[in-house]
Amino acid sequence: MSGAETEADPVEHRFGSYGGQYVPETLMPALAELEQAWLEARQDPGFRAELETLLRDFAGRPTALYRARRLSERLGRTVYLKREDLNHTGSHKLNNALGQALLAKRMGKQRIIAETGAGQHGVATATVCALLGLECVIYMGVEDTRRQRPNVQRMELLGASVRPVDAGARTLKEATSAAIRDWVTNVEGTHYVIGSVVGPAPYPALVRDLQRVIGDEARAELLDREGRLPSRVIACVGGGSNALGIFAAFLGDEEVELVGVEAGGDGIDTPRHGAPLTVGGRAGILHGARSAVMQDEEGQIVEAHSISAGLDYPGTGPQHAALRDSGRARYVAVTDSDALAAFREITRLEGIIPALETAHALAWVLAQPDGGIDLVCLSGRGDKDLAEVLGKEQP
Amino acid sequence: MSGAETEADPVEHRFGSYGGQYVPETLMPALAELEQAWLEARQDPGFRAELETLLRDFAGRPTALYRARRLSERLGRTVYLKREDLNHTGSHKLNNALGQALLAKRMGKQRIIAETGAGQHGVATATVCALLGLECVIYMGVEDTRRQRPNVQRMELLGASVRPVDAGARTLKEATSAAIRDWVTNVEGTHYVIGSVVGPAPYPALVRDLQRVIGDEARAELLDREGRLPSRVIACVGGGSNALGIFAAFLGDEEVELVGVEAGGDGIDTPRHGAPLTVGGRAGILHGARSAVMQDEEGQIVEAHSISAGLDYPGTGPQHAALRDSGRARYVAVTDSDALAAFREITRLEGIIPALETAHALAWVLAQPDGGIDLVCLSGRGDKDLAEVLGKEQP
Amino acid sequence: MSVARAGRFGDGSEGSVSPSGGAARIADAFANHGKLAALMPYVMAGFPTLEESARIGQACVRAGADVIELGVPYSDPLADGPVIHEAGTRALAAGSSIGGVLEVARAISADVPVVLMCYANMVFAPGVESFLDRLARSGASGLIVPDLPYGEAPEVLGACEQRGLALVPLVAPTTTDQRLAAIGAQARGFLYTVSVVGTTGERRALGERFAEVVRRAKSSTDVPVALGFGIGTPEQAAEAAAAGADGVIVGTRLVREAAEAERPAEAVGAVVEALAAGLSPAR
Amino acid sequence: MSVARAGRFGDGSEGSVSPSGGAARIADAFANHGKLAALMPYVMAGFPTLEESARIGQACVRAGADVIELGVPYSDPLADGPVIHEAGTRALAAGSSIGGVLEVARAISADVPVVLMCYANMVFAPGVESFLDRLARSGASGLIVPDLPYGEAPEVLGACEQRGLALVPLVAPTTTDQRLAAIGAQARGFLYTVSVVGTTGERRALGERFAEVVRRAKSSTDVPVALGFGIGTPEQAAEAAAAGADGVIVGTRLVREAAEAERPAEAVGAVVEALAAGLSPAR
Ligand SMILES: Cc1ncc(COP(=O)(O)O)c(C=O)c1O
Ligand SMILES: Cc1ncc(COP(=O)(O)O)c(C=O)c1O
Repeated sequence: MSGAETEADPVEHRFGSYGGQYVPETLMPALAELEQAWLEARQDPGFRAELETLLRDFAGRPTALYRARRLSERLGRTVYLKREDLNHTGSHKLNNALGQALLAKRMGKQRIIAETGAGQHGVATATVCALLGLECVIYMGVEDTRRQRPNVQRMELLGASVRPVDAGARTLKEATSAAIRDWVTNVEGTHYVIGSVVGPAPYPALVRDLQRVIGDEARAELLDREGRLPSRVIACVGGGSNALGIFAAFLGDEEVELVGVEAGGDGIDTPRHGAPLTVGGRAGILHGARSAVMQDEEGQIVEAHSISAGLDYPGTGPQHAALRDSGRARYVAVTDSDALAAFREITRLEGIIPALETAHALAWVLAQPDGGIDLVCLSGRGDKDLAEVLGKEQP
Repeated sequence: MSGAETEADPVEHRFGSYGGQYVPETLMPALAELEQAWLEARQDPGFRAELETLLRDFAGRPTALYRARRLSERLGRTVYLKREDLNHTGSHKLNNALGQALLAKRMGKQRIIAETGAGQHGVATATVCALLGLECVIYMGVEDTRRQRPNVQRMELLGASVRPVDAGARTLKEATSAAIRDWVTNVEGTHYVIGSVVGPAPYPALVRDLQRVIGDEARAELLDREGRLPSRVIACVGGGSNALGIFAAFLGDEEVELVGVEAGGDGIDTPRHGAPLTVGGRAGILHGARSAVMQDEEGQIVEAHSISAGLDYPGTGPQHAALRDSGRARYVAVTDSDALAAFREITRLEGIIPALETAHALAWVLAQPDGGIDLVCLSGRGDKDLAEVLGKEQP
Repeated sequence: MSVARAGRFGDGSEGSVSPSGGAARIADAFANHGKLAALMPYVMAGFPTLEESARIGQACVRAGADVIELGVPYSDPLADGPVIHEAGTRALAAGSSIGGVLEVARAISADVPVVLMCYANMVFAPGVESFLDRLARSGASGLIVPDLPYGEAPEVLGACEQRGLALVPLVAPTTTDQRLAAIGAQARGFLYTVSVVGTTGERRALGERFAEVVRRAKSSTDVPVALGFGIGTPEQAAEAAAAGADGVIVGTRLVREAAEAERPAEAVGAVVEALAAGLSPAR
Repeated sequence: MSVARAGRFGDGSEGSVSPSGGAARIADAFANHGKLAALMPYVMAGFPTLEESARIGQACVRAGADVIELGVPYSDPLADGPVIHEAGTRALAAGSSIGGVLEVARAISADVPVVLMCYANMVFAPGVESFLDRLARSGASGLIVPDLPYGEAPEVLGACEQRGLALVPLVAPTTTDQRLAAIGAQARGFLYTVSVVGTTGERRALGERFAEVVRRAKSSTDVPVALGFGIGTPEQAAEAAAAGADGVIVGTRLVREAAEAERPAEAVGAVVEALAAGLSPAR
């Protein structure tokens, strides 16, 4: 959480023409309550202190900023990795889950629900629920329970009940829909911990505020160590929370290029990808917000495809769509096979096994012929992906 | 690495009557070379700076010191967890592997070998070999390759070649023997990164010096936060490196009780355990050093048994034997089933999945009716243990 | 018009209809049903097929339906429970498209006012104006967008007004007094009152608060108040009417019938007949 | 004495033997073998059984062995390669104990000097004095402890001297000049010179440095220099002798023979005979 908010800063509902609150009426009071709670909590020194203490002692923040030795050497330029893989539970997701769970507790909600794709947000949520003694239900597509099995086991050991969702492509989109339906039904005692900068307002702003710690830490430390800002900041984009978390601190630094890397799947010239920002086209509404969405001409949402469960999502955060339109950030896509190759390469080169999601950002960096200082958000560790990667043919 | 060594401090070969160098003559020059290299390196500001930088940026140190919220509440006293689970690769093992690999590079060795039980030391070693571009061979008992499968996958992705050892009980003891045999054969271009405070001198002192960062960090931060020292420091003991790493900083603080928790297996009244310090009896020689060892009356080494691969070892570090004899530290044992119960309980209570090894230390803490401030070394995370734990009946 | 005869679902030939008085037509239906409350069956267009769904709608009309709520199959129906979700998925898999849905609307709206239940993205995807033009041409009288709450509605509301379509808003048991007043004032055609906190689906009993919900809804608006979500039996329908609801919406119960029965139109018609009997003043 | 007849392996009845002159007896063997070098077969006691290992030892003697190196099965033999490791494991599984091993020593030492090859923990476990007392009583002449390098040896060395046992040290190709001088000076019986960097096991060719290793070893000590590790053929034995080795130790080759042959003693005897021929000055 940045120290920059003041009473005057509203929680954004819109980012240009994107965002909004396209949800069943039943949820509207809960969204208003959440927004109000966040407005108050972020001003409350007690809340901030508790969150900061847990981020430090429980999550292990600040995470390291690592100048990648062999990668920099290989590329002939400096590459820094912001090590969210070292965050407790193995990804940036905990930053958000921790903040939201504290907020839920503050609102007196005893039951927490969440969706998860890669399982990292599910594990993070189950973790904070264990820590705070809250009931926890996680929705996860059946396909994802298969390809991210260890995370299912972790959630269950943490005391969460994992509900496999057997609809559609059985991945993140359906899990999110199922979570929203649960919320519609149980909204009165339940808080929905959405896992990315998506969903109806105030979520995109709330999750960004909670993830902004990534960028704030990295910016300060890099300035301290290099005496300058990075030339580029690169992050993978599923819903877009790790990207926005690191971008947020650099939005005002016009000279810093911001690059979001989406899932190219089989290629963005095929229908099998997860790159709505890169592909462009008509905006759409998904899970409560207007943003870049994969859809057909009638407005049916199209299934995404990505080897990485965390990027396997046809939507994206509304602020990203606005950043794209304004030109402040640009968005590119990396295919499954390039991501897999980068996963293996970075592992061998640096002794860091990145999440398959993160491997998309790394693949893009590996492919750039030049640049100044690259700052990459290493959003999570790849332990969860071992079976999936080893199941694929060696490249 | 503590700042306390001076040129005058020798690298200890003996701790009371324990320690020594009981190895084939072929290795003696390599041990002398290693000792000399360490004496020089630890005085070399360049080496220290490189190690400290990597510990900070690559490993993510200092690790967090977490005041366990619900555990403290449950026990009615304060329990701090030193979060080595947040260290890169998920355990304290990296501290040592990093230091030794830098040392190997300094000595001009291009090939690294190591033994591993739980796989954490193997992963840590494979990781630093990837980082430094060194060839890496890991010996691991066949039984351990089964029960710590994800770590085998990680090592292989990191580029290490994992050699399954199919002798004896096919666990850590045999893996260590196999690694020593490899070293005897390839000693001239190879450095053996031993994973605990065991083996012939200078290893017990070297590994302790490299792990001492755990205790140094924890002691300083606890003093800072509580204005006092802990009443007890508790750690699990396999070879004993995480325990000695945290104990080392407190050895001079007579008022701080030091407790090492060994693997009780089926119970120390049975032959199936891994608790040579607790059980006592005649000292013995294993893997190059004289220490507490499980052996029969003729001096044959007896197989250990523990549910946790990292504690499944019939020997222990010689300095622990000396600390026991002098009364400075005491050693206790916790059974498989109590460790399993603690694994589940801490996971649910704190949202931290501890390694099964660590769960032994936590079980002991859970069982103490009273105390002042407990400081526990949370030596690693339990992600590697999911299959093993879930394979057991719920308690 | 016989849909089966037309045989050109989704061919875009929806004809031209004057955009006049959807709200008025709905008001008429509420005024002249002669029952304890208007009976408003929900029909999932395209389920099990377009033709059969039109037949179901017509059977509902014959059985006493006063208004038909016509559901548009959608990939991500957040307000719906498993039965309607599944029906929509199957309709899409069977090739249902908006063109076909509007043919069904046309087939039914000759007899009763049809209100389309359609998720927001399908309204916005082709552009609101263009979507509503087609809707108006189909003869439908109104539109319900379950994920378009008050704050997001202005554009669609304005465009509906221009075309004589009633934009029917929803209120829920969780809606605050302040919102209720604003929504009630903006309601056209009727106010869709969600009886329970939850998604669509049958329920053993109506929510504890349902009478209260109806009372609050009625006090907030001049248009009729229709109660929906969870009503499946004649008894529940009667209860709703007794609580003051001007209309009773029955959805999942009928979709389930359509999914399970061998002859969906006949089976649904029979259920609607029973519901109508439950709302008969003679009873 | 026939071991088979004695039939009491491991019963502790090792008799009493005067602790005189193990080193002298070994020196004799080196002085009077009449070959290019003394032939020193390694026999794993207890493998495949205690009885058979005694028979193997006796067969070696008949085939021309000058000194027998008698291996003690151990759980963790760090200096040994897979063949000897496996033989030791099987001997232990078959119930081999130190008592039985010493019976085998007794059975062989009537004819040639026996030097026990035993890992350090087995020497220390019962106490050095007690262990060496038993060893001396068995008639053995010396002791090799492969994991007891120079710096750790004083206690055992002193206790051996008291009992007239030769503590035979090892040197390796990696041993520095300084260490070599110290070890050579301390050597009793002979100096065990490891031919290669590695564990026990057969090798195609002797190490590149082996001649150099022998030369260095000889210049460091007054006792005979025996070369071991990796020697398995008559040609290699002859090569070692030609390089100046006073004795040639053959281990893995014989243990493998004992493991594979149907009649181990006979088979091992035949191999030793061929090795002896390789060392014959007449050749
Ligand atoms: C490690 C990791 N990185 C990235 C993502 C993508 O999410 P987001 O774009 O919100 O950061 C996920 C989602 O599960 C993840 O686990
Ligand atoms: C997490 C963890 N803790 C403890 C141990 C035991 O080793 P040591 O006693 O050397 O710390 C291991 C060994 O693998 C381990 O992985």
